[in-house]
Amino acid sequence: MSETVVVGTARAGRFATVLIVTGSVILAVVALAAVFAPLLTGWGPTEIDPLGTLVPPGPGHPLGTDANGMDVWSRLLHAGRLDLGIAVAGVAVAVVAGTALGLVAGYLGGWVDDVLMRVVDVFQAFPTFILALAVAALVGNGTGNLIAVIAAVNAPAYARLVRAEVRTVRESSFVAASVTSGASTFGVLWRHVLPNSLTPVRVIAPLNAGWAMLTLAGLSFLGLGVTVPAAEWGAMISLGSPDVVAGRWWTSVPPGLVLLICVLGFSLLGEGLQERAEAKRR
Amino acid sequence: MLQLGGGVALLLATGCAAGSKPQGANAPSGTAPAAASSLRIAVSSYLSSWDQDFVGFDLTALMLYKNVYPYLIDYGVTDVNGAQILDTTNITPTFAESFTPSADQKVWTLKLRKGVKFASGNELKAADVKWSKDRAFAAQANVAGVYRVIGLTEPDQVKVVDDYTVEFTQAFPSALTPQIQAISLYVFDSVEARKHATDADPWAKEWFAKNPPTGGYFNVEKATQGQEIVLAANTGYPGPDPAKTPTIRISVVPAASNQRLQLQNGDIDIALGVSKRDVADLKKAPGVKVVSAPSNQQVTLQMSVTTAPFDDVNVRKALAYAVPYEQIIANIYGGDARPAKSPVPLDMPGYDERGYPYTYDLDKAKAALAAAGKPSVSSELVFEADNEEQQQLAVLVQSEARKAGIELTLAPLDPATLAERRQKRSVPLQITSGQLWVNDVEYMLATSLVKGANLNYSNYSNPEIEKIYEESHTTVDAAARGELWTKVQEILAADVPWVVVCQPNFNLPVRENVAGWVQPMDGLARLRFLG
Amino acid sequence: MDTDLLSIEDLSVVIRRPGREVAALSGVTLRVGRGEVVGLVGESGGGKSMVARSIVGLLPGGSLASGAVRFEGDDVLRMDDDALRRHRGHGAAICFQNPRGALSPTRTVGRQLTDRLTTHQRLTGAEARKAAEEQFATVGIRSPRRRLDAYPHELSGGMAQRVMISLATGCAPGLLIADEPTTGLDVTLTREILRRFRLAADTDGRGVLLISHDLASIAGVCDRVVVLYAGTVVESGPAARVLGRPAHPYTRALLRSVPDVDGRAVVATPGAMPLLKAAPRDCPFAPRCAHATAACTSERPPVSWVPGAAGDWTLACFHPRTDELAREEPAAESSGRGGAAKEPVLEVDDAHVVYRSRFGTGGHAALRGVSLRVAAGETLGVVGESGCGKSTLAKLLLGLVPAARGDVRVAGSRMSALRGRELRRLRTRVQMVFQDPIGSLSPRRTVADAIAEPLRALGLSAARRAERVEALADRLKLDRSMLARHPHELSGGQAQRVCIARALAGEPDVLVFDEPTSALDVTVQAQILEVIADVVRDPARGSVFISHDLATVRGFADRVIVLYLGRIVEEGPVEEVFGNPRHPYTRALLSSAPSLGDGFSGPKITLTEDLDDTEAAGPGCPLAARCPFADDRCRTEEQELRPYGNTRAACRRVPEIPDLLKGSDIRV
Amino acid sequence: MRIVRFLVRRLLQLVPVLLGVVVLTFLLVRVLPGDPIRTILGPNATPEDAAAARARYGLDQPIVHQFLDYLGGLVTGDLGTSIQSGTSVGAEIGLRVGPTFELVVLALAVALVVAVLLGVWSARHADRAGDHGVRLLALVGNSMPEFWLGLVLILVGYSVLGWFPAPSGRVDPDANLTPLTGADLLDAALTLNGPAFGSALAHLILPVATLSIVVVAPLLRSVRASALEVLHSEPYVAATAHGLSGRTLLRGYLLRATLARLPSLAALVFGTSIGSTVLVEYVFSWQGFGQWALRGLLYRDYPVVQASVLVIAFCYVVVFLVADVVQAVLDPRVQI
Repeated sequence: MSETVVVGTARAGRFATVLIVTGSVILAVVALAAVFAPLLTGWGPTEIDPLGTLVPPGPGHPLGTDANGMDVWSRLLHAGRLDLGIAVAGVAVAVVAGTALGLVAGYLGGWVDDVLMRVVDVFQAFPTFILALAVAALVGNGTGNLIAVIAAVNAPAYARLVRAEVRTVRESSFVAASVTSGASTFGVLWRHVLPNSLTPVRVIAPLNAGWAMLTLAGLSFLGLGVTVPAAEWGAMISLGSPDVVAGRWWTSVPPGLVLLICVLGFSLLGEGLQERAEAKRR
Repeated sequence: MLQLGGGVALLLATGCAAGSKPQGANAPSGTAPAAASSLRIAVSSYLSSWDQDFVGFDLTALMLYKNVYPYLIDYGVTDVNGAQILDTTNITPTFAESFTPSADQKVWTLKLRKGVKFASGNELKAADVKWSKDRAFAAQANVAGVYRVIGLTEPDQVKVVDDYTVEFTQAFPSALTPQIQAISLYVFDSVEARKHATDADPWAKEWFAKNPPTGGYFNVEKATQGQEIVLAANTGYPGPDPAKTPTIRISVVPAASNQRLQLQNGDIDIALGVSKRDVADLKKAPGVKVVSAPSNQQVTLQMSVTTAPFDDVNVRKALAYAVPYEQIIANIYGGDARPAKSPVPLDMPGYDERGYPYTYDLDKAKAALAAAGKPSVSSELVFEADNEEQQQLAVLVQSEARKAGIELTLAPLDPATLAERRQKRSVPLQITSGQLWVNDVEYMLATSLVKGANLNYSNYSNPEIEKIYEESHTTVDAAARGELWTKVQEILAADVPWVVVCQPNFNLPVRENVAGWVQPMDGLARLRFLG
Repeated sequence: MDTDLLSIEDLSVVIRRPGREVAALSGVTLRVGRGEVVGLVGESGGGKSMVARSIVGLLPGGSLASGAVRFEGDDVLRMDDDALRRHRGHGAAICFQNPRGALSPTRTVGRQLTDRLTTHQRLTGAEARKAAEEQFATVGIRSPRRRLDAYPHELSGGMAQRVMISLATGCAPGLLIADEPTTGLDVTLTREILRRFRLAADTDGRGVLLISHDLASIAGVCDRVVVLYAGTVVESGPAARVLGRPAHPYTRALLRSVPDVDGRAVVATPGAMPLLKAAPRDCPFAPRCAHATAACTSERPPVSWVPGAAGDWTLACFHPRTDELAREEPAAESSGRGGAAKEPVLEVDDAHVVYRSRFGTGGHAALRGVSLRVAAGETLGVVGESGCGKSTLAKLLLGLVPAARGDVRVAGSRMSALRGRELRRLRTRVQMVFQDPIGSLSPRRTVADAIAEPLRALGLSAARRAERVEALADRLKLDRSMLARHPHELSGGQAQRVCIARALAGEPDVLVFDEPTSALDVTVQAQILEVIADVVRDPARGSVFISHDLATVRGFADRVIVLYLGRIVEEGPVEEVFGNPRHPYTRALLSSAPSLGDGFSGPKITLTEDLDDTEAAGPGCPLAARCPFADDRCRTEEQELRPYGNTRAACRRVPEIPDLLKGSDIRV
Repeated sequence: MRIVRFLVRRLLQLVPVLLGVVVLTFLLVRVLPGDPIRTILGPNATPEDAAAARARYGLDQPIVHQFLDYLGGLVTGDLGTSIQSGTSVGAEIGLRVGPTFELVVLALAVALVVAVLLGVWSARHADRAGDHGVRLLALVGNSMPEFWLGLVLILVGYSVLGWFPAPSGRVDPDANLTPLTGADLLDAALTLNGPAFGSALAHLILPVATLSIVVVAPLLRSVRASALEVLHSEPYVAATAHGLSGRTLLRGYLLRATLARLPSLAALVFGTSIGSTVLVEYVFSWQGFGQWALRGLLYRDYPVVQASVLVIAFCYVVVFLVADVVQAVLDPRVQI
């Protein structure tokens, strides 16, 4: 019998796993660092070193101090709490709200759909930082309003996503089957439509959390973010950015990198999930 | 933090400034005249409007006004140990020929210089002065407000005698008249203006909002909205010290670090918007020099004496003891500021440290708090969201005050909100930084320490102070005034409506070839001296 | 010696994927000569498509192939890229299953054809376009020039299939491979399409490899047949012999499972085809084989000549059957006949259904004045081609679409009259078994959940639900372990059983089967049909059985209605309608129905034209455009059902038709 | 004329959205704390002065009245007068929109080209090192705050290497460019002003780079995904099985089908970048729309805020409309 011929390879999916694992690990590390920050540094995140501002890295201050004389390393660690917290919470709220909207709009259709979608349009057409300031003014200052901002900015996308999905699921015969088995509208939505419409959301959410962090950083840069001296990467970057040109890299490069890595973590995770989902579809 | 630039630096720029950078950067300089054909200046923001009467109070605008409006009288220049400084005590006629009082100091006569021309070719005449002042009164904005201090409230108090003579009749004599007029006597080209006036818009504000005024030391050659303004020296100006530099190019560069880079690369000659941090470095940078001089800009913490917890004088004292003065000067101003020991600024006639006990002393702070019968108090600390300097200060004060038992929550506010809150007089504790345009205690009282004074954010009122203020109107003798001011400072030291943090020096990073910088006491650069 | 056009020698393909390994083909040997049509039959998973892909060198990534695929002598498996590109299309060209999906949606079909022509026949653009036009004409596309600029989604299924064929032939290949070319096509089209392949072989001497699960339809056109089971060739030989008197038990099982319009009963074979992880060491069919012995399970039967048979008729079996394939006569029993006497559980009166287009006006009428009644214990068959309104009727019966006019009465109560709770209650009285079993089960719900759904609606306690579910599972011979599984873990057959269980759960008055077996493989279909036959026997319940496949309906329906473009054209007792169709349309359907047996005995007729671009609306008989007997009155007069004997038909010329049919078949 | 009917219908659908935006903004800015008048009067103006100024801007009117006035203005294309500058908002927008659009459009164009080229390449080399590299790079770019990236680029491109002009202004003032649209590059091209064109281009490179680096990732991801899908799709396999040449496959069977799904995403990116250019503008002293809007917002310059939101919203919806049309052109299946 003649020798065997090998045709191509089926590596698809392996890289997805790599992405997912890497992303998860990154996030896990950052999260742990944030949680156990106090064990990793002697300084408090907003504790001021009377001995001076903008101290270069060295003993005592592994990453030096910033313009306020606060320990960069300590802030770097603690910042994870706010950043991850706000981003994740914000996206979570967005997912819930958006999904609910999309579900109702998509399933009921008709004028309900039209109205809801127009509302979504309005929100989506609204520039982020104006929403941010508005929400800040309405909800009041603090992390709460930032979560609200992130949610308000992202919810519309989910509403669309879920709606589109629902509109296809709605036509599937298992929904028809459920309806004809006498299930109530809510029952159908809850037990059949919802669970089968969430796949894209699962994929997008992590990516979104990453972008949420960038939005957060942007808001801090505009002075609409967390209030000083709270430790938050975006705020640290914008406070330190003037130092870069002065060769004082330590105030803003580390937070910049950490933010990058953290967002990257989310992106990798999302990318991985997406790849997996696509591989499934084929 | 994002710099918006622009902001309010009225008579006393109590840091209503949205961007304190331009202000912080104006500084006196060693004089070494060297003519350059053109200069490039970077500012943080474009001016909001060309019309000084109606709208637009940002420092870029105010600075430009000083150079493009014909100000009939202005401060003279004196040399204080090597630094050229505007002398607020010496008011000299510039576009005018003379400005003289009657015997009773109530009627002031303004004589105009002949042959002063606007860009339109029209000559500057008494009619223009009259029209401009009527416009100011109609505007009911700044100048109208200032004039109140010297008893000018009605248009008909300003009379045209002949083409070159105008009379100002005040309700009462005032020691402040020359200085007030120095900042108010700017003139529009009324002939040109009338062409653009309509019934709906009798004062042609539509037109002036868009079109730069003319006839000053410089004329605006080209203005690119939001980007750049090119000034050309007004060669037709017949008076003393005309503009030295034929063209000055003012470009808008919001990012401080961006300005710094361009200055170092020699793409700009003067950076009006670099951060305190950068100044320190630029001192060492090649090709760049930092002109610096003491100034009378004051950084203070103003407490509302009518709002808890600061309605208790002991709490106010506690805070005054809890502020780490030296650390602030060292960390935030890089040592480039003078400790102030009185609400009255250093260099102001009558400054006196006697009876001002407050230094950084946490024990005393705690004691004071105990005396107030409160183990700990809490309050909000308001400051300008986009003012890095104030933000650092707030952070520092917060951390120290906490040690003394005063819990401060930081409240950075955007310009609009700040203005509103201040106007409502509802801010328990706020950071203010600014300087008096009129270097006189009476003026300081008038604007910020007597009952109902517009800048009296402390809602402070003390019968004795009121009495002294009344007295000062008519007291003209310097020595006598000095007595009063000593008294004032004792009272204020006891009542502590303000904690005076320090008096930072002016620092202005410029290219080495820049010369002729004159330190403006009002914080508004006079570009005509630059060479 | 002349080499065969294609000869596959001992081809084995193993597909490696992370986590799993599948022996798709194990030692397959077959050949196709020039001008020869070879049928490759078997159920899905048998490896038919894998053979096709191996011939054009398109094995999926990760597969290990051994053996040889010789095309005109050289081995496709070992060709380099250039050789392969030349071979693809020009050497062997595939017509893909599901042509709609296989045509590029963003390119006009004309361009797609000219692409082939310019690549393989070195034609210039202009020539290519002319050639393309001719190609379209030869595959029977009317007004080809206009069609050249059409996009695939604008074509009907039949039209798309024709285009696909023209694409394949456009490459001027030596070998034409057709992968399930007729699935999803209506019976009238199927013949037509298959004829094209026969033509390709006869006229231009191409070899044709015809892959199909539908034995009946390809029986007529093939010279030889190769039967695949679990990646192995179990039998191969002349079509007439293999299909007429199969020797391999599997082939026999296959044939027995196919329902036929002549109405003989279907015999199901238990079990399902295994998915092999490695080349089999035994007879893969043994577990399902009635004749299996120890030998069958211990070693793999070699390929050998069929004893005593002339010609190259081979099979792989230790116990070849040589006896006549038993032909059970029409099972007389079926359900409680004359159930019509009982009072009806389902009535539809002059129902019209109109689908509106979302924005504004119009929409098209899917049902026009359909009336029917089903009595308890009775089974009503509904047949018709795609687009005739079968599915809409089903939706209507379940109250999923509202009737624009007329109404539906279930167990006496009018659906349109009810709202909310009552409506939901009433709905539970009618249950449906869907076409796509897996798709009609919620992917994220367990089997038990699915079956329990109607019970939940009835408000039963969890415990009661559980026991009912298990009872149902037993009744449908579903292993209880399956109750915990999710749909994607089920085979089509199992899934369909689950769906039937769900339908039965609420003890409904009416069961509606919408093409319940069209998605299933032949032997599985037989099993499911058995289950259904058992279910519909229940005297308390009426059933509606919808199918495009007349043969399956004939199995157990009592009465039949024939739908055409939303109208009932004929209605009557199943024997009557199938034995002596009154309406030309019914006759045409029966005529073209594929059959391995005698098929439709009466004189046959064929309709012209595809369904597409026959305008639905307009006065007169909707069939007039296609009917060989249509005259001017037919084109102008509305036709309504008239009684003829104990059937009713919507045709005024019924009495004359017998004379018109004098002489043999009529082709128009 | 299906397309026209479609456009009309969609434009009609826009009306309620824009109206919603208008109402929402109008209320929002007034709900926000902060007094627009105080910021222009300066601290020592008396309440009377303030009242007078308030009257000047009609802010003393009841809110409904104000709204109706504003609506009336909108209908006649009058966006009101800026409280800060006293000039007409319409005129200011005219000055500000051009530059920002130039920035965003170019950035998006660059991003799209890169995304398509790399995306398709990536898909064809799926699961090889190159593919992974490209995707990771894109993700990294997508993980940086734009203002941060901008600063770094300035530091390197201008300060260290000195390849690019000083990041102030958008074109060398000495090139005396006569502004028409406000988009300097376009103006330079229109007025055939060579030096201005060069200078404008030089000024554009860094900000455009910044923006496109940040937005390229999602586009690339989508292109790659749909390209992969096409490559695995039956039609493509069929075409391959019929031995079509590489070029035909790419041109006729891969590209168009791949791009069919891109427009809506591109529109989304466009919409969001218009809103978020404010950061890039700030870093590069671009003085565009974003800066203007933000300043208006911080000074509660009601007319400016309302106008800017309206403009952004309008672009947003219009861009989506365009996207749908493009999609319909690319994908014959899409019915419009």
